[in-house]
This record gives sequence, structure tokens and C-alpha cells, in this order.
Amino acid sequence: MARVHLQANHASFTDGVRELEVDGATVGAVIDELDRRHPGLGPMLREGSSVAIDGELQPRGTIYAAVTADSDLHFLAPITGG
Amino acid sequence: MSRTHVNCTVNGDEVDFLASDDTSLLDALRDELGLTSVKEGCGTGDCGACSITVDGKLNCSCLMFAPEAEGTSIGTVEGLADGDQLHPLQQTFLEGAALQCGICTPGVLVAAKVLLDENPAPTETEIRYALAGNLCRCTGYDKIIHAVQEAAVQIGASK
Amino acid sequence: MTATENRPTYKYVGTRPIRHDGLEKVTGKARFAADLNLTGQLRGVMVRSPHAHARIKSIDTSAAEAMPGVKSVTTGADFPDIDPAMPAYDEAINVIARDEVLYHGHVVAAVAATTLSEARAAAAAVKVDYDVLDPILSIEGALEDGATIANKSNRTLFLGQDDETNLASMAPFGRGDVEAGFADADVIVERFFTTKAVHQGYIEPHACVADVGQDGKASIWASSQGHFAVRSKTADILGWGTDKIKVTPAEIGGGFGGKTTIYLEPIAVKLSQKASRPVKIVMSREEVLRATGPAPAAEISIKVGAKNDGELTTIQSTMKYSNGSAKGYAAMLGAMSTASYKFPNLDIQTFGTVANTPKSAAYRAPSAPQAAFAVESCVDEIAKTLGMDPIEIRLQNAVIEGDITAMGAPHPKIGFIETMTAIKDSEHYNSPVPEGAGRGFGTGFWFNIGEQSSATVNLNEDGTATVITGSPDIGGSRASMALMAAETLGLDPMRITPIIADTESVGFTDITEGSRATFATGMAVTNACLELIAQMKARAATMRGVEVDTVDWLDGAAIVDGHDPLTIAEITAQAKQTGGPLTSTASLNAAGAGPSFAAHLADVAVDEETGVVTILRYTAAQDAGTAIHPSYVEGQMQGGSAQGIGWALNEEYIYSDDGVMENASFLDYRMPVASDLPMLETIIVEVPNPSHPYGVRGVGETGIVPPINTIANAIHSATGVRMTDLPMSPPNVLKAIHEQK
Amino acid sequence: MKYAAPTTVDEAVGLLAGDADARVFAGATDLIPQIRSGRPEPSVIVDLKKIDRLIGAVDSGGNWTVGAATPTSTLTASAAFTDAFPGLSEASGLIGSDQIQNRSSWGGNLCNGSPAADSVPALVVNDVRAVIAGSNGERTVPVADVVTGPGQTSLADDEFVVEFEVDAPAANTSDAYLRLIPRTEMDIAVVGAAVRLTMDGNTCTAASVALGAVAPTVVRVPDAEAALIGSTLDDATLAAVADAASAACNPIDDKRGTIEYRREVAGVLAKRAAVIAAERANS
Repeated sequence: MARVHLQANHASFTDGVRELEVDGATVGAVIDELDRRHPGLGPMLREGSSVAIDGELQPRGTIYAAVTADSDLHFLAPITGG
Repeated sequence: MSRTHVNCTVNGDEVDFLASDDTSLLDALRDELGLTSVKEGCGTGDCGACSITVDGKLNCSCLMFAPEAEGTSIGTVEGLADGDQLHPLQQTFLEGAALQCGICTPGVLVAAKVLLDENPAPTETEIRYALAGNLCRCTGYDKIIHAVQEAAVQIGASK
Repeated sequence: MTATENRPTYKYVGTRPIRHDGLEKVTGKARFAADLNLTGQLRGVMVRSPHAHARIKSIDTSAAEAMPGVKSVTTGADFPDIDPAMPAYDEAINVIARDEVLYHGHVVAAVAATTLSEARAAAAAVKVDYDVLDPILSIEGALEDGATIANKSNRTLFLGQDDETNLASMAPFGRGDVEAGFADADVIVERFFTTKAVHQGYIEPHACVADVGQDGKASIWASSQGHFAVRSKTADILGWGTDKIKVTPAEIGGGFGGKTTIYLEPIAVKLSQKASRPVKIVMSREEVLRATGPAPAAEISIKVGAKNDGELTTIQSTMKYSNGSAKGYAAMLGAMSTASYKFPNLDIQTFGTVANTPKSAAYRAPSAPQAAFAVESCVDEIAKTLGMDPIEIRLQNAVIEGDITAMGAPHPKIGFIETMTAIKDSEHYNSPVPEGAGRGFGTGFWFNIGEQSSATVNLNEDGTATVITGSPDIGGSRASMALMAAETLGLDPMRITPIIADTESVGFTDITEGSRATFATGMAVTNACLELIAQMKARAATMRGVEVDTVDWLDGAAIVDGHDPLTIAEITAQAKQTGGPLTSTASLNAAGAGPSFAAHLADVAVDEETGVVTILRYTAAQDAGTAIHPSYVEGQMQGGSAQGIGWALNEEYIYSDDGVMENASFLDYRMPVASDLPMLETIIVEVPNPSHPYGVRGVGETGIVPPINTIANAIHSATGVRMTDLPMSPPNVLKAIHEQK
Repeated sequence: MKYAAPTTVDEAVGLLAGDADARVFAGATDLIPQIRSGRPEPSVIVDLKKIDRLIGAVDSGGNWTVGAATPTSTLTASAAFTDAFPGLSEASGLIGSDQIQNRSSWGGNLCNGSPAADSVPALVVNDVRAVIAGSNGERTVPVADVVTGPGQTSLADDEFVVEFEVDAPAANTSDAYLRLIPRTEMDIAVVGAAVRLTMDGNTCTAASVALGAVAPTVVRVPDAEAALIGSTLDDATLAAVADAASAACNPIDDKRGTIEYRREVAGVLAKRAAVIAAERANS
């Protein structure tokens, strides 16, 4: 199962839990599973975050990027620039 | 709105144009004569993007009424190169990467040309104050100052 | 000067050829959006709100429509309603107000006439009846109980709530145990920092020309950081399909983040559509300052704890940023950029607020300079309290690959330590501080981003190449695209022509922002060139009558044993016979952007009778990953430094009590002039980004982060006075000297 | 709006007479931004630069006559003028960039009526007189009497300044002008201080001190002048000069500076300018 790390503001949906083990072959599948467990979290993660897989920042709105059983996923606030 | 017929020379060519009396020389150069190297960055004489020479003197064309150009000799960056031979300032600006976006570049080149005509060997401080009327937001001025210094050396050597 | 870690040596990457668009820019031929004139072109002028906050009761355009030369007039009623939940909503109402004006200068209508003066006169004749509301002008004002709602469409981001509020975002960031951390700390510094809104200050005002043809299709020429975004945003705001809009990029006269959003294009299109004539709109400088995106004002309370040995153990902060008139997450970005030190215990509460001031826009490393002002000032104070060298304490606590950021994500390969070490080893740092002056050191960080890019590379009959991308060149990126293509193909960069194509001539490409162009678009160019090499090997196999797998590619030529190398020119000359033209297109959505760190050093003199601060010497070091064209990397570092120095010393938005900007000109919005600055010395550090074929990290953003804190730290060294409010202008510095001495 | 370029003073007066909306200009460095910022357009803009008397600086035996529309760059470029009036020259040279210097003039700087005009305090301490032409002929008044308030002058609608009369300074007399701006160039003075001193060895025998940007009009500082006369500019005197200058201020809070800041810095600049003027008078 992939390890998912949430921001504190995501944790309002998870009763404060910031680290979860989630099954899913892609980022999108992981988000769907998280939303099933914690209704409302899914849309937030899809629209309101960037994701880093094993420390590598993915493009905004990443859905299909592959996730493995030993992946570390960090959901971050969306990152932009000037 | 009264329009005035203005005769002057621009980069050595005799030209004439009609301009409303409330038109700035900047707008007349751009809209009547198509000299779009002369840029408007502020319209209040604070940025120097519209710098030109009038009878050899550096001016902000946004602070002149078009009719004031009557009988004058105007210089813009379009007249800086001698045919396909770039002015040393143009060459050192290219080689020294002294421009990024390029919007301020024509005005800076005109101002730097006037400086070197009047003071062939300026100090860094003299260059900085001579160009203080030309805002650049991209470069931090560093490469511009170096390019003017290098052009001064090249012009001096060629004499 | 360059401090290079071991990296491959390249033939063209890292050289300094003359940029391909340089000649046009030094001869005045370069065409910026305002330089374009079409036959029959009208001039458009905006009607802007004289109030910071008001309800629009009615707009009467009849008098304006009847005036000489007027060909069309438009108001918000001509634009489709957009669901406030849609991403385009805030930009749509910022382009033209509907029922409510949200800041002084907000567009309420626009006029197109045959001449500029006719259009100005007509704009003045548009009658708008307002019901004036209380303006929210400050962060505290926005957060007060019962405060007027500055923008009733605002909802607090990412919380899934649906209440009207002035709170744009509210997000905590944390790890460890700050209470225990402070209890265990030997030194604790607690401060409150404030910064004012500042403008990107590009010299070219926003401008565009739009021409709607008889077929109802709009052609737009615009100055922007991303013409595909201009197309999609304009389409969303007009409710049109993207197939009905073509955007051609003009040269852009500076952006720095401020031209990632749009202001004029949908209105120009609407005016053109109504008049059946092309319409040009060019903002005045006053309009640019009043109505386009400043960087957010911020208020940051912060408490930092350390051990006597210099270990930084704990940081606790409340970061409040004002997003201006629309929702945003500036405050969250501020916290996220707090990523330079290990800090086992971290608690940052962030609050974004909405106000009746212009909608803020991105500005180089958005939100990081404000946060770094607070953090780096406290680290400097702790170092001085402990009698430690300001670089040593940072080296001791600096993050390296694998250390986690404020967001908890691990850093990829980074060069923070290498960057600070470059300053530590510099001649500047090892020279004595000038008599009576003070020396300050500070640092900065930015993530950088990847996103979508496309590139097409065509090989011409004579072996020259054309590199076509969709990334506007805001600081020399044409040259870096050509250099990466040259390096990949083994072709002289001067035989390569880099082109920035319109939205119908190259694949979709995201905005040039977040220092992504050389990183992501460069990767697309490189991939297209690699594909071309495969094609050329196949052509060479045909020409030599051998199997393709026996062909090697070396230094710009196909190598077949027993034969002379076939150069690109020889292969392209035979293209007709070997299968036709050689062309390749690559597109990608880039991951793996490389974060960039910067470290700056400043010597300043302070006139303690007048508060005037003079910068005597300045050195900037930054990790570029790999510097593709070092001159333009230095240029980005120097430009960012100068903007940061302006932000530090004199730039600020000054508002009247009723929300009118009082210094909306380059006379009183004081950006640095040439005589304000010393030479800006640069040290390029190269710790290659493993996620890019040439190791590129973005270099555009980070340079603006350190100057504010570096100069504040230098002023403290010179005077013993700790500056906590921006700008550090003569009156503010003199006031601080009186208060603290 | 109509442009007119008369070649004689009478012609210009004729254009102004009976047209309250007519406006004279020299460099237009203030007029054009004012029009752009929405001020009502004049009916006629009268360009004074084609009138011979208004252009040029003439030195007759140390007494100078300066045309009201003479570009300030002409004065700063004149070694003779700058040697005679170093403070007046440096004040004239601070009006904007090189671009502005080729357009800005004493006449415009004075008659625009800005409390912060750089040349005016230096004109005042040098007792410069303005020659004013109008329908009723010409009159000559001290520069100090021309500006009556921000944007206000004592000139009638049909009057304009033709030229300035600058008397040769007495022996061992010189001047200095200092201003405070946030940047090094391109700003309007937050505070300006002009001082002219006559020295007898180390002792000051005559003094005039004037401040700009700290009151509705340029202010003289008699208490500072009294403190300087008879002194050797010792620390106590300079402190008294600073206090007197600060006390003479009646400034406002605005985007360019606060009341407190202007008061304090006026004192600092007044004493620093006095020291420079004294050194120049003795050299």
C-alpha cells in the first residue's frame, strides 16, 4: 500500500489523520479511495493540490501517474510561479 | 481639434506630418511616422523609454507637443546604425547581453549615445547618472553599464 | 563567475552566443503589442471605477455612443455569466465588473473610437450610477468581526464551505512539537514583520490588438507570458470555443509573473466584434499601477527557537497575506516556501484575506520574499545573539536532498549548501567590511514548476534548423532553446532559428511562469531533436545501404564504419530521395522541476541622520542546475536582485483612506534607477537537476527572495537596528533608529 | 487645444490677454503630465521658447540675466555660472533626468508653484529677481514674491516671467543646495535646503537660508540666519541652525514624507548646506 501524506488543512476531513496507507495504481485511484473513506477530500485533492511522488513534484492536476505499493505520496497546496 | 502641419528631419530624412496640437511628439512619431522604436512606458517623463534626440539634445518625446518638432532634427534608435554597420553600443549591448525583454533598449541606446558623444570616457558613476532617466526592470542595469563602458573603449580605440 | 559541480562538459550548452532576437531589439525593429497597427484600427479606452467598492446601479452609455468617432461600447452585460465556482470566474469579473466594483480602477465599461482622444472623451461620457460601499483595505480590516464583505463571491479555499467571507484561505502547516521545542530552546527570537503591496513594474504597459473577422473568428496580438492561456482565458470569459480565437504572441516587454493573467483581450474582442473593426487597447502607466496585479501585502508574526550550538529547532509563525480583490492562496505559498532549514518543530498558520484593492498577481517566487524576510531576519538575529557567523549557522541547519519542506515532502537533489558555500568562498565575503558600513547575508528558495510544453523542430534542406515553441521569450529563452537543440543535434546554434509560434502553429504550451520555459520547453525541444537524430540515422542507413542499427550518431554526423561521416547538411540535402522532409514534434507535461536556492551578500551604508540606505556592494549566488546561456542566467539573477532591492528600500502601494492609490506613477512608485545600484556581482552555482536532460533548474524566480532579508540584515549590522517593516525607506529607517536607540 | 509659438513678448501677451484658459509653457514637463492626469485642457498653449529673450544666460560683469525658458542644462553646463553660483547650479541640475534637464527651466520650475521646486530655495537665497511681462508692461519682483501657495502665483492671467536677474555675489560669498529624495535621481524633493553665506575668514558675516517642500511655499529661516551671522559655524551654531530650520517648517504628511521626517531632515540638510557654503565662500 502506498503511503499518503496530507497537509494539515486536508486533515479536517480525516479527523486529524495526516498519514494513511492507501491502495491504488494511479494518483487518481488513490484520490478516489481517499474520497470514499473521507467524503469531500477527493475534490479538494483534485482541484486544490499538487502531488509529489517519492519527492518528485508532479504537474498540477496529475491523475494517471503510476503509484506503487512502496510509493510515498505528498499532497501539497498547488505550486505556481511568476 | 486644430491640426498643425509639422516639418522636421528624422534620422537625417526630411519628413512632414499633420498632428493635433494636443498630440505628444511620441504619439506623432509612432502613429504618423511609424517609428515604433520609440516606446511609451509612462507618458510622464519618468521612464525614458521614449528617449530621442532633438537637435542633438536628449529628450523624452512624451513630454513634447508634436508641433514643437517644427524645424528640428530628430534622432531615434532607427538612425543609430550606419547602414548594416551597427553602432558600437548596439554591438556591445548584443555581445554583453545588456537587454532582456528589450522594451527599454531603444531609449537606453539613444541616451547612452548622447552620453558618449559628450563624454567619451565616462566613469561608472557618470554612466549611472546619465542613464538614471531610463528605467530598466529586467537587468538591474549591471550589463547595461558594462556594455556602455565597453563601447566607450571601442570608440576610443577606433579614433 | 561560475562555481560548477561535476557535470558533463558540453560543446554549446554553457556558451554565450548573441541571442537570436537581439538584432531586432537593438535596432528598434522588434514588434511589441502596442507597435502593431491594422488597417481601420480603432483605439479602445476603459471606463474605470472611481470607487474602491461599490454596487453598480446603472450604466448609461447613450451619450458616449453618440459622440464623434465612437464605433462601439461594451459593458459587463455583454459578457456571459460565469459560475463563481469556475476557475475563470475571478479573472472574468476582474476583466470587467458585473454588478459590483471591487477596487478603484476596476473596469466597468469600454469604448472604441477612431482616435485615442475621441475614445478618451467618450469614455469620460459613460455615466455610471454607483451605490458606494465600505472598502476593505487592510488585512486586519478584512478579518474584523462584522467586516463588510469585500467580494461576495469569495469562499475560503479548499475547506468546502459556502459562507460569504473575507478569508480567502486558511491552512496550517506543521510537524514536531513546537511547545516542547521552545521549552527546550536556549535562544528564542520573536518578531512581527509587515510588507506592503508592490508591483512587478514591467516597463511595457499591457497592450493588445483584436480583430474579429466576418467569419466571427477573433485574431489577437498580445503581450503575455503565455498566448495559449490568453486564448483559453479569453474563450472562457467570452463563452467562445478556442477554435474561434487565434492568439499571436507579440514581443513581451517584461512580465515577472504579472502577465500570466489577462486584462484587455476579451474586451478588445467584444469591441471589435461590435464595430467590425480591429481594436487596439494600450494601458497607461497609471492604469497598470491601479488595476493590474501587485504582489500581496503581508503581516507575519514569527517565533524561532535555537540551541546554544546553533541548531534551529523550532519555528512558529502566523502568516497573513492579502490577495487583493479575489480569492487566492498567497499565504499558503508563503508558508510552503519556508523550506530552507531542518526545523524539527514547525507550526505555521496561514490566512489569506480579500480586500478592495487590485486582484494580486504572481510576482517572481510569489509569496516567498515576504516569508523569507521574517525567517531570515530571525536566523540572522539568532546568529548574532550566539556570536555565530551568519553563513555557518545556516550551513549547520541547511536542508539537503531528502530533508522535508514545510509541507512535509522531501527535497529532491538541491544545491543550498553549495550556494551558500560559494558566497563564503567569494572575494566579497572575505574582504573587509568598508569603514562605517554594515554587511548582511541572506538566502531564498523557490520550487519551480514543470507543466505542459510542445516543440517542433524542422531540418531545412541546407542542414539548418528551425525550432518552434509556444513559450514567449521574456528574457533570452530563444537563445537557450537554440543552445539545447544545438547541443543535442551537434549543430552550430547560429544555424538554428528559434521561433515562437501562434496558437495554431505549435502544440499547446503552458504559460512561461515558475521558471519553467528552459526546463520544460527545453525538454520538449531536446526530445524532438533526439527523434530527429533517429530519423537521420535511418536516412543515413538508406544512403549508405546498411542496416539502421549499424549507424551511430556522433558530433552532428551519422557514422557508418568504412564511410565518411554524413553531416546533417548532407543528410538533409538527400531528404527528398530518402523519404521526404525531416521534422519532429514533441510534447510533454514535465515533472521533476528542480528547486533553486540563492544566497546574497550586501554591504550597505546608512545615513543615521536621514535614514538613507546606500548599497555599496552586492553579490548574488544561485543554483542554476546547469546554466544553458550563462549571460541570461546572470541577467535573471541581477534582475531579481534589483527588483528585490527596490522592494526592500522604496517600493510600496500607498492608499488613501477611501482606497485610492496615491502613487500611481513611476515618479512616486519608486523603482531603482541606474544610479541607485552598484554592480550586481553574480556567482552561478551548478548542481544539475537529475530530472532534466541538461540538468536545468529554473533561474527566474529565486533571485528576488533574498534581497529584502539580506539588506535588512546589513542595516542591522551597520546600525544595530532591526527593520521589521517594509519599505526600508528613509522615513521608516530614521523612525526605527529613533525607536531602537 | 491650440498650439501657438509667438516670437515676441508682446505677441505672447496678446495671446494671453482676454483668454483666461490660455496657458504658457516652456518645457511642458509639468503641463503634459497634468493634462494626462485629467486636468482640463487649456484653450491655447503658448510655447515661450521661440522668444529670444526667454532663452539664454548672459553674464554682464558678473551679473547674470537668465531667460525664463532657458533649459537648466544650459546653466549647469556653464562653468562660469557654476563657479559663481555653485548652489544655484546644483539645485538647477537636480530637476529630473538629463532628458528633463534639456526642457526644464527656472520659469517653469517657479511658476508651476510646487512647494518642492528644487531651484526656488536657491533662487531665493541668491536674491534673484523675476522680470514679469503683461498687458500693463513689465515689472520686476523678488522671486520670493512670485509663488503664493501650492500651484498659486502672484502673476495675473496675462502675465509670465520673461527673465531672471541674478546679481554677482559679494566677495567671499557662496551658496549650497541639498535635498533629500528616497532614490538618487528622478524624485521630487522631500526636503530641500539652500544656504548662502558670506565669510570673513572663519566668521560668517552674512547668511540666507531657505527651505523647500516643508511648507506651502519656500520659507526663509531668519533664526538660522541670525545664528550663523557672527559665528564660526561651530557645533553649537550648527545645532541652532538645525533647530531653527526644523522650527520654521510647516509641512504636511503625504506620499513623499511625514511631518516629523520633514522637520527633522530640514534641520540636518540646513546645517550640512551651511558647512558646504562656508567652505565654498572661503575657497
